[in-house]
Amino acid sequence: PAKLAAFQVRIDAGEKIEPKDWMPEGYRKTLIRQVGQHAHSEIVGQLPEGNWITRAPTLERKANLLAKVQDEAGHGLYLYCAAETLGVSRDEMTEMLLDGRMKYSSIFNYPTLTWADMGAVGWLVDGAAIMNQVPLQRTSYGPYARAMVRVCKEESFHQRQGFHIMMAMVNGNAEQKRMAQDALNRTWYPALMMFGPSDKDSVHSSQSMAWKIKINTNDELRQKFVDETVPQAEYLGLTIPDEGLTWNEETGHYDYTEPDWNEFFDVISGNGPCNVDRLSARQKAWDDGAWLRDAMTAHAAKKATRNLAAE
Amino acid sequence: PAKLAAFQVRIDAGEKIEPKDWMPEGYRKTLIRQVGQHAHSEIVGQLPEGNWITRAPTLERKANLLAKVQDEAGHGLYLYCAAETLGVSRDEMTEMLLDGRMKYSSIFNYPTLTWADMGAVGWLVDGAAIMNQVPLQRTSYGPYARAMVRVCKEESFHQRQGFHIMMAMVNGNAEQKRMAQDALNRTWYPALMMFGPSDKDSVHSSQSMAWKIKINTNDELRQKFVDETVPQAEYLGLTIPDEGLTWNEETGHYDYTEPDWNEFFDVISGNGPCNVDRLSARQKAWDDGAWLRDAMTAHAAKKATRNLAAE
Amino acid sequence: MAGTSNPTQIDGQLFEFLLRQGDNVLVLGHRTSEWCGVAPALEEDIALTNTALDLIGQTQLWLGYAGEVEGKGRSANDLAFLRDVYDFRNVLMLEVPNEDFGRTLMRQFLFDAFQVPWLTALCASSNQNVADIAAKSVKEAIYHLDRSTETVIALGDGTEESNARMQSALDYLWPYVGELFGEDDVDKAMHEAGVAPMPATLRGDWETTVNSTLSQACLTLPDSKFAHSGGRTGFRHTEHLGHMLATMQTLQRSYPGAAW
Amino acid sequence: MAGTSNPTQIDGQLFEFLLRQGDNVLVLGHRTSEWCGVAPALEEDIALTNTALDLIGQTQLWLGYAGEVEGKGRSANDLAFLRDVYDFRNVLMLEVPNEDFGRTLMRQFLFDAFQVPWLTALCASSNQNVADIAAKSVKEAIYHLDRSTETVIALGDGTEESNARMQSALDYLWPYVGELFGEDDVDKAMHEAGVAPMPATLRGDWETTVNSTLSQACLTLPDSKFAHSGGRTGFRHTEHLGHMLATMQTLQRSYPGAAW
Repeated sequence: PAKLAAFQVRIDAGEKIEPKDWMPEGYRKTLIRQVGQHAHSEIVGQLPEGNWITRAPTLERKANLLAKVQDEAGHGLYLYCAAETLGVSRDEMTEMLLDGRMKYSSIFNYPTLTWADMGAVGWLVDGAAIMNQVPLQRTSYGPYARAMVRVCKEESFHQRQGFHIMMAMVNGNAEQKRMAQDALNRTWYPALMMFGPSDKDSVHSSQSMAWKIKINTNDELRQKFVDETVPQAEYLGLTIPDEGLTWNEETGHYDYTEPDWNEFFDVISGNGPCNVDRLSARQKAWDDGAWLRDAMTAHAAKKATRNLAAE
Repeated sequence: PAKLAAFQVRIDAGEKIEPKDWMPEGYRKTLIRQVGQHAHSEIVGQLPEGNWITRAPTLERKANLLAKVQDEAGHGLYLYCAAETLGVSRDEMTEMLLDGRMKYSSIFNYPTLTWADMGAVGWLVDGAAIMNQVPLQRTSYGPYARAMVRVCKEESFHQRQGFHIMMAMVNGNAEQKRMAQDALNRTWYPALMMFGPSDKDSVHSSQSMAWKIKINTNDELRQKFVDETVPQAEYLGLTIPDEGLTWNEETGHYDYTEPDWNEFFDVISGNGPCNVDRLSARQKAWDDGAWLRDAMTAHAAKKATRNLAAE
Repeated sequence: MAGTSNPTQIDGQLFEFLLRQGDNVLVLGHRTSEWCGVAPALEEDIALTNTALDLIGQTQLWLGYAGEVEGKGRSANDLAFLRDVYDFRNVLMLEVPNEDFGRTLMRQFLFDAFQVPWLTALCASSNQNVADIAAKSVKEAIYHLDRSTETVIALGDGTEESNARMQSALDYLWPYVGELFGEDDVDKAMHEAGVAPMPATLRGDWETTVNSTLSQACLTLPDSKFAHSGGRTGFRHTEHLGHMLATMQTLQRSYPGAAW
Repeated sequence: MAGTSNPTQIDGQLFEFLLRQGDNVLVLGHRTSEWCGVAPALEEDIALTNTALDLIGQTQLWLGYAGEVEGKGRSANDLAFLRDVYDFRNVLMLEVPNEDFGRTLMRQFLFDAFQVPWLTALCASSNQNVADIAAKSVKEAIYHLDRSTETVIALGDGTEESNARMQSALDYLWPYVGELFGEDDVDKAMHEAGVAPMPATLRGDWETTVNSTLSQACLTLPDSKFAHSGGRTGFRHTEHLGHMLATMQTLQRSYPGAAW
C-alpha cells in the first residue's frame, strides 16, 4: 500500500511510468487489455479498408489507400511493442484475439459497401479515433504515450484524406452524392458508439482515470466529436441521420440522439454485421502464414549456427 | 486368330460389338483410351466456358451457357458409362486424367479471354467436334455409338448457339466486332489442330479404321471443316487469319496453311497456355470433393444397413 | 383493401416487393452458378446447374415484371446488371460466399424450405402476375427442396467430417435466416393489398420442415435468436455482394448499351 | 539511328514499349496489393505494401508518358482503368494469381532480378523521359531485389515445407520467365533508336543473380526451356487477367466519366 501510494504520487505529478518501474498488477492488466485492444483494432481495422484496395477508382486513390492501410499495420506494430514491454508477446496477444479473449473496436465489425465508405471511414472513424487518442499522448505509461504520439500524427493525415474523398463525392455526379449520403447514414451511429457506452454504464472508468490510462470520459469525447463533425457535414452538404440533432444555445453544444446501445452490445458480443467474417479473415491469414513464420525462424537459427561455426 | 478373324468379319458386316461379346485386347484398350479421352475432354472442356458463366452479359446468355456446360457434364457422364462397360471405373479414369496417363483434347488448353470466345468456341470448337463425332455414331462398339448419338444431337445445338453469339458480336459496336475478330484469330489454328496431326504422322490410325473405331482420316475431316467454315466466316464478315487460304477450282476444296505442329506437340506434352491451370482446377475439384463423395458412400451404407435391420 | 395508400405508393411498394423476389433468385442463382464445372461429382454438378438455371429463369420473370411496374423502361437485364449494391433487395444469406459444397447445400435447403410455402401462398395472390410467376416457380422450388433435403440429410448423416462441415455451415448461416421472416411497410402494404402474406406467418411451417430434416441429418439447431438484417431493405448488405456484382456486371458496365 | 521507320511508326512503337513497362508494374502492383492486410506477418505486410506503392508510383510515370506519346489525351488512369485484356502488354508471369506468399515472393524476385539490370540500362536511354523514369524506378527496384532475394533465400533454406513450397512456386513460374527476354519489332525499333537494349542481352546478368540466389535457397532450377508468350504483344493473356480487371476497373466502368 505504501508502494501503491508512492505510485499514485508519481502519476499525479505527471511522471511517466517506464517498463522497469514497479506498477500495481491492476495497472499492468488494465494497460495490457487497453493497449492490446488498441493494437488489435489497428490490425482488424485494415480489413474494411483493405476491402477496397483492389477496387480503388484511380491510381492516386489506390496509392493513398495502400499507404493508409500500411500505416495501420505500422500502428499495430508500435502498439504491440508497447504491450510487449508489459510482459505479453505479440503471438500471445494474437491468439487471444483469435479465440475471443481480447477484443477490438466494434466499429470494424461494420462493412464497407461503396467507395464513399473510404471517405466516411477516414472522416468519421479516424476522426473519432483521434478524439480518443490525442489525450492518450499524455497517458501515464511511457511506451504507450510515445506510441500514441506517432499514431496521432498519421491519423490526422488519414482523417483529412477521408474528408477529401467525401469532398470529391459530394462534388461529383448524382450517384456519387447518393453514395456519400448513404455512407454517412450507415456510419454515423457506429462512429458515435466508438466512444463506448455512456459514462453511467461504463465499467473500469474511474480507476483508469485515476491512473491516467484514460483521460476523458466517454460522453465528453462523444460530445466533442458531435460538435466538431456537424459543421463539417454541413460544409459537405450532407445530412446527419438524426432528426433530434439541434444546437443548444444554453449548453453551447449540439443535442443529439443516443445510438442504439442494444446494437452496440450485440456487436460487442459477436453479432455485428461482420464479426465472424473479420475474425475468420484474421484466422486465415494467421493459419496460412504459419509455414512462413516457421521457415523464417528456422532459417534464422540455421544462419546463427553457421555464423557461430564460422567464428 | 480364328476368333480375331471372326471378330473382323462381324465388324466388316457392320455389326455392333456389345460389352459381353468377345473382343481383342487391343480393341478394348484402344477404345478405353479413345472413349476415356473423349469423356475427359467433356469434363475439362467445361472449364474454358465455365470461366465466363459468372460474367455472362445477360440473363439469357448466362442461362444458355449454364445449359451448355451442363450438357457437357452430361456427355461426360454418358461417355464414362460407355467406358465403364469396357471394365474401367470412372474413378480410375479420373485418376489417370489427373496423373497424366490419360489425355483430353488439346483445344481446352487454350484460354477464353473475351466474351467473343464463347461464340468462337461454340462455332469453331463445337463445329470441329461435330465433324469428328458424327461419323462416330457409326462406330463398331455399341455403347460408344449410342452415346455419340445423344452427344451429337446436343453438340449441333451448341454450335448454332455459338454462331449466334458471333452474329450478335459482328452486328454490335466496334469493340464487339474487334472482339469477334480477335477470338477468331486465336481460335482458328487450335481448332484445325483438333483433328490431330496429318495422316502421315498419325499413329494408331490404320488399325483403328479397320476396327471402325475411327471412321475418317484426320486430313479428310480437317478439309471438310475448312470447307464448311470459310463461307460462314465470310457471312459473318470476319477474316480467317490465314493469308494462304484460297479456293482451289481443281480440287473443289479450299487450300489452307497447316497449323504450327510444333505448337500442337508442345500443348500435347503439357506446355499449352493452360495445361497446368486446367489440371490443377480438376485436381482441386477432386480433392475438395473427397469428403462429400465419402459422406455419400457412408450414408448410403448406413441406409442400407437400416433398411436391412428393418426387414 | 389498399387502405390509405395511393396508387403510386402501392406501385412503389410493389416494385420493392418484386425486387426482393427477383434479387433473391438472381443472387442465389449466381452463387450456385459458381459451382458449374467444379462441383465435387458430376451428378452434383448437373443437379446444381439445373437449380441455377431454374433460378435465373425465375429472375427473368420477377425482374421483368418489376421493370413493368416501375414503368421507366428498365428490362430484367437492366435491373440485374446496372444496379449497385444498395439497390439490391435480396436477403443477406443468399449473397455470402459458397465456401464449401456443404454450406452451399445448407443454404439452398434453408432457402428452399422457405420458398415452397412462400410461393405456394403467392399462387393465391390478388395480383395475377405474381400468382402466375409463383405458380411456375413453385414447381421448381418443390423439386429443389426435395433434392436439397435429401443431400443435407446424406451429408449430415455421412461421416464425422461431413457432419462437422454441415454443422459449421448451419452455425454460420443461422444468424441470417431471421431476415427471411422480416416485416416492414412493404410487407404490410403487400399483405393489405392481398398480394402476399406476412412472411412471419410462414415461420411455423418452415420450422417444421427444418427441424425434421436437421434431426434426420444429426445436426443441432443453434440456440441463438439473433438475426442479421439490411439486405431486403438495401440498408446494409455484406461486403460480399459488391465483389459479386463487380464480376457479374463487368461486361454491361464496360460496354454500356451494347447488345449481346 | 531510326533506320527506315517514319516518326509515326516510331511513336506507335514507343507507345507499345511504354505500355509494356507500365502494364508490368500496374499488374504486379495490383497483385501485390491483394496481400495488404492479410499477409502472414505484420513486417511482411508492411514491406510488401511498400513494394506495391512503389509499383503504382512507377505505373503513373510510365502510363502517364505513354498517354502523352499516344497523343489522344488519355491519362494514366484512362489507360489503367479503361482498357480490356487484349490491350494490356504486361508479361504473363505478373498476372497469374498470388497463390501463396511463397509464389508471390518468388515471382517478385524473378521480376526484380530482371528489372534491376533493365532499368539500369534504361537510365542511358536516348529518350530523356525514359531515362528519367528509369532513374527514379531503379532505386526502388534495387531495394525490392535486396528484399526479395533475402526472403527467397530464407524461405528456400527454412523448413522442409517452405522449401517444397518455394520449389513448387519456381516450377510453376519457370515457363513464364522466358517472355521477359522476348524480342520482336518493337524491341528492335527501340534498340535501333537507342531507347532500350534488346531484352535478351540481359539474360546473362539475370541468370547470374538467379542462379546464385536459388542455390543459396537450396532450390533446383527446372530444366525446361519452354517459354509461354502472348502477354507483351497482347495476343494471348491468361484467363486470370480478365478477372483481375473486372475487379480493378469496376468503379471506372460503372460510373463513366466520374471524378474520384
